[in-house]
Amino acid sequence: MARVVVDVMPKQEILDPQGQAVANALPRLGFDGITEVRQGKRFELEVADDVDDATLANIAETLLANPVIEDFVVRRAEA
Amino acid sequence: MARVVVDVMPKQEILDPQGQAVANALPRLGFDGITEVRQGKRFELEVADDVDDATLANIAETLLANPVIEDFVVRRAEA
Amino acid sequence: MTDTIDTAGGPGHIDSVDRAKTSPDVDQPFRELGLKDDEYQRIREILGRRPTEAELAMYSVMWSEHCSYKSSKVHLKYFGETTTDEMRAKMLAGIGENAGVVDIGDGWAVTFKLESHNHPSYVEPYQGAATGVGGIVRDIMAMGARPVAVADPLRFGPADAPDTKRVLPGIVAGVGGYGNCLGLPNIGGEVVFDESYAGNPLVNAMCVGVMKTEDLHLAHASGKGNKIILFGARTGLDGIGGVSVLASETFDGDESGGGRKKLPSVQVGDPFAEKVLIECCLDLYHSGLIVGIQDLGGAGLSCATSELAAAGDGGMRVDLDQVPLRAAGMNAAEILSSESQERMCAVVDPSKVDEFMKVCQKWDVTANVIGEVTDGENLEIYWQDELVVDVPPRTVAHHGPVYQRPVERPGEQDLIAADNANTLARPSTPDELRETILTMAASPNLCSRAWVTDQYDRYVRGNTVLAQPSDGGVLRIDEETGRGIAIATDCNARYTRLDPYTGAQLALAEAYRNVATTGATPMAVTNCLNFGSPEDPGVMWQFQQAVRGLADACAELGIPVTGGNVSFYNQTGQQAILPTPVVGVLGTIDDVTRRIPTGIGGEEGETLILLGETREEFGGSEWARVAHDHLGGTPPKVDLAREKLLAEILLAGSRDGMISAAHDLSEGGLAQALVETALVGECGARVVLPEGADPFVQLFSESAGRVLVAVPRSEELRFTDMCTARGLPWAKVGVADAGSNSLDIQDVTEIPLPELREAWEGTLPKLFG
Amino acid sequence: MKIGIITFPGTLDDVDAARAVRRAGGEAVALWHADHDLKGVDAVVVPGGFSYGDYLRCGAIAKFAPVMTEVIIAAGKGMPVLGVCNGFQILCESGLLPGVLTRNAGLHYVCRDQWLKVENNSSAWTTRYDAGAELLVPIKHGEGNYVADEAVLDQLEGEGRVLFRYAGENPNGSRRDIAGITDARGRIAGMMPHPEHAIDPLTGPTDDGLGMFLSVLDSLVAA
Ligand SMILES: Nc1ncnc2c1ncn2[C@@H]1O[C@H](COP(=O)(O)OP(=O)(O)O)[C@@H](O)[C@H]1O
Ligand SMILES: [Mg+2]
Repeated sequence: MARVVVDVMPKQEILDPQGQAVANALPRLGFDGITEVRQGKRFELEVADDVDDATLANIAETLLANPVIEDFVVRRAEA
Repeated sequence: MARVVVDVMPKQEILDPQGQAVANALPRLGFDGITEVRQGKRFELEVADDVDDATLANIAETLLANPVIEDFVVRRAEA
Repeated sequence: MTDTIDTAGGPGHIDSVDRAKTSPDVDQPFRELGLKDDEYQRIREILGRRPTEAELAMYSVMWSEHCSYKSSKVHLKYFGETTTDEMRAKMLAGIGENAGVVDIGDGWAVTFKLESHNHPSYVEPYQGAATGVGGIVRDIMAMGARPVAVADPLRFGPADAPDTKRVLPGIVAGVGGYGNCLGLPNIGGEVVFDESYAGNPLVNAMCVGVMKTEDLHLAHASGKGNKIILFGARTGLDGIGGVSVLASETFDGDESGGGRKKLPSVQVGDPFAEKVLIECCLDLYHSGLIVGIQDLGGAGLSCATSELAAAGDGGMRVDLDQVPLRAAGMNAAEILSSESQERMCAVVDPSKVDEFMKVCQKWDVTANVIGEVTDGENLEIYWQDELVVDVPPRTVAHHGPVYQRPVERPGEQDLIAADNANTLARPSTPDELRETILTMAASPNLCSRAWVTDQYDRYVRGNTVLAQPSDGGVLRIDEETGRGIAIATDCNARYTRLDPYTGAQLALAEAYRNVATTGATPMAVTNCLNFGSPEDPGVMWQFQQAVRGLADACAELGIPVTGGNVSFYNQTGQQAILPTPVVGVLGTIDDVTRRIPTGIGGEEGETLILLGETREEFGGSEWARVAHDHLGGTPPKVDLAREKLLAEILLAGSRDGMISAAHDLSEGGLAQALVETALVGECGARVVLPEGADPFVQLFSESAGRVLVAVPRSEELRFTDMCTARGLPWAKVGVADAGSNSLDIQDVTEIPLPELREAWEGTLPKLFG
Repeated sequence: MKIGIITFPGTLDDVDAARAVRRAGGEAVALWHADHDLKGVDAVVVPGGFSYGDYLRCGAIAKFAPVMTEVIIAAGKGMPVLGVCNGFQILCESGLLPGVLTRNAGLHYVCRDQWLKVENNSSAWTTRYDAGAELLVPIKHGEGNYVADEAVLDQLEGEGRVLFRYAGENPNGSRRDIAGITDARGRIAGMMPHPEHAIDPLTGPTDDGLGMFLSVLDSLVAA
């Protein structure tokens, strides 16, 4: 068993209304110095040892992210 | 300027229907060997250098996460 | 890509007008941008030089099929030619404006329009559908109206196809996600499954807006010195080239086509930004701060600036450096083509600019003066102090190419027509008929749409009087007087496939009937004409026939087409979709409290009366599809005079309290109408079919011009006398039976309502979770 | 009696809430998110919608609005406050009510007519109902799944602070079928269903929701 983390973030050139909403709220709450916020998703998967990297990439690409608007990174986390 | 990552995940004891839905979809799509999936949020912040860790923790705790149901981790990413 | 100019931006690298004059031989990537050789030559002739890169970007998007209507224009003219002065009498704005506007009385005007967002919704279902809703809502706002409702006619591949599982939930969530967040009740639409939409779903979206007649705003930039203000979201790299992609043959290669950076062709919507923009616009209108206004949709600033300038009386000067950007390093062509959502462009008197800005600040909406109206002739656009566009605006906005595409009736139409559906093997025993009723009720095209419509807010703003599952949506407009409107959208593309002329008329007839079934009076028409490739003469024949059919039928019913939209290139490889001219009808109702509900059982003791005539008509029917996967023969006959009479009877009946429920008969015929009216009303019924008639034909034929009405027993005689006197065929087919909790069709079968409900409601949740 | 209706950017049901207040015989007073005072109102309704887009977490940003600071102070002094849908989410995020509303178990936004059972008819907002009565009221939300830890749930039930439960099918996975709750004093109420959309059978399923507004007006008159 391994823990795998998949980070899915909106592409840089794509509008990110969620991150935008946070970025706009921060100064109103008195937090300055944060110039940009982007919000994405984080998936944590418990994966059997025989699942290979290609399969994980495939899962990320077809199910967890839509590559048209999102980038993703797959990492095997240290247990 | 530093990049800060805040990972927000549903607490272990809280039901996570979104992660559950992904976990259920995987075998249907022919992906086996994934026993558990949890879905959370990932924030990437561009932060001025004078923003200290306490402030970042404060932002995470009061705004980015709801501690009743979520855990969070703040990391300064290598540039 | 061939050799091209250095587009890297930065001073000295800008492809200015001066530079274009001195470098006539630069090789330009016009083909990658979807322009034909002769179209490019025409641009050179208009300008007397080669276009700059920014000009080329503008012409290429504005001359795309989607924006220029180059293949459809010659046919669409027919709508205007067939609209009489009498039909035009209530029209305050029509074809040529962002959306049609009709006067509904008491000083109220209603604007409505349908648009397509098909291809983007296939690539990114959620965002594609969401931005489709966002786009049509801005069209309505640009007329000066408050958007008050949306509807969403949708078409998908087979319900059980894996790709439909990917596409449908995302599209439904996107329509809901955007519309719900805007606070617009969703009061209608369609969900249709057919093999031909696999790989090419149709996402059409309708928006309805309301205003006082004096608030009508038309898009034009007149008055020298007036300021051009861009307000709303910042401009980013979204959907660059999207419009040419939407409509061009290069759909497959869009991500890297056009010699551009690898940029996504889809846009991401921000419904919250749009909600705020709506309130901000209404505030601006009410404060009288606007001379002209235009939404930014397909083709972004290229479209907004050229259309505003073309509709005005002078020229316009725009400074792109004043456009607030979201991305670094954008060049002029990209700023002009960006399809960033949630933006509007206003023409404002200089003395009102400060006040305008104050309203925007209140709503936290970014606004910048980006230019002004000039007394010149041209649209001049500057970027980093260089003149990068200098064009006669009408040549961009209106004088695009016009094609007389070859039109040819395909030979196979005769074969299809000869493949008579009335000869298919039929159920005949009571058991077979019972099974057919249940199978039909559970089939994807007839089953309950609740899985979809439950994801849409139909209550917000508290004026929704009827919505799903009623035949038409009804909205209260005026709380004092009870005045309201009704809308419906329809199209049975199987009929259109068999005979596009008749099919389009049937689509209109059904939408018209659906509006009338709510107790409203149909008034005006919009459409969204979804077809395959215009370069296929067979498709062009379908298109031409559908336009003629629709226009002729509108003339006969006396209600005008006030606007619409054309979507071509809906095909997967060589396989075009079924020709799908979606028709939307708007009606008015002077007192919404007399709207007619769909479910029976509202009154103690109701008689069920079938209005209209039932013939043996199975061509294109849902039964032929479900039972035999068959599409052939001829569609049901249309009788528009009959539809008109039917509408008048429904109106009179509802006015005088003679009708307590009504449901239009369409796909699935009488059987399906009975199932639905009983389940919606949670009331059983006893049905007696006409003696001697074939029960199968009575139950499943799809003859047009029929409505099932429930009449309180005390009104029965008065109602049937009225029908007889006016020459409308009617037949008593049964009674509502609150005690029975079953649908009892005598001599055929009795089915308990819970069993029917399980069949009708179970299908979509089982398929989509 | 004046009842304030708060509008945040993105609030949607403020017009409905105001209509409901008027229909019940009260005076509806518009309050803007940036206001620093409550204009002398006797009670406040925080209506539904998507305040600031609700992109982060429902209600997470709205709780910081200036007007909410005033609402929190006034509520502390006993002013009746009702949060409906997004308003309920905001009251939970602000700490005026315990727990949190999470994504619907079915993962879809749900708009439908829902039966509710009245559990508590002694709060400022529910005296017009009979205990045990069933009401038919619309729900419309994507995040209405009420979550709190077991101790909080036990406490809510033990103190009779559950106002409404879903009758029949639970539409969103809420713990213990909770549809609405109140604070310990019975002044602050939060609920996912929309009573303001059930004030007239012409535009809603019933007029069962009107009782909420009549109740609070009663309590204000009595006070
Ligand atoms: N099928 C059609 N029938 C009638 N009018 C149409 C049709 N298609 C487009 N139009 C009209 O042509 C004009 C241009 O349409 P369109 O380009 O869709 O507007 P927009 O620029 O807002 O997208 C509009 O007034 C529209 O109503
Ligand atoms: Mg437009």
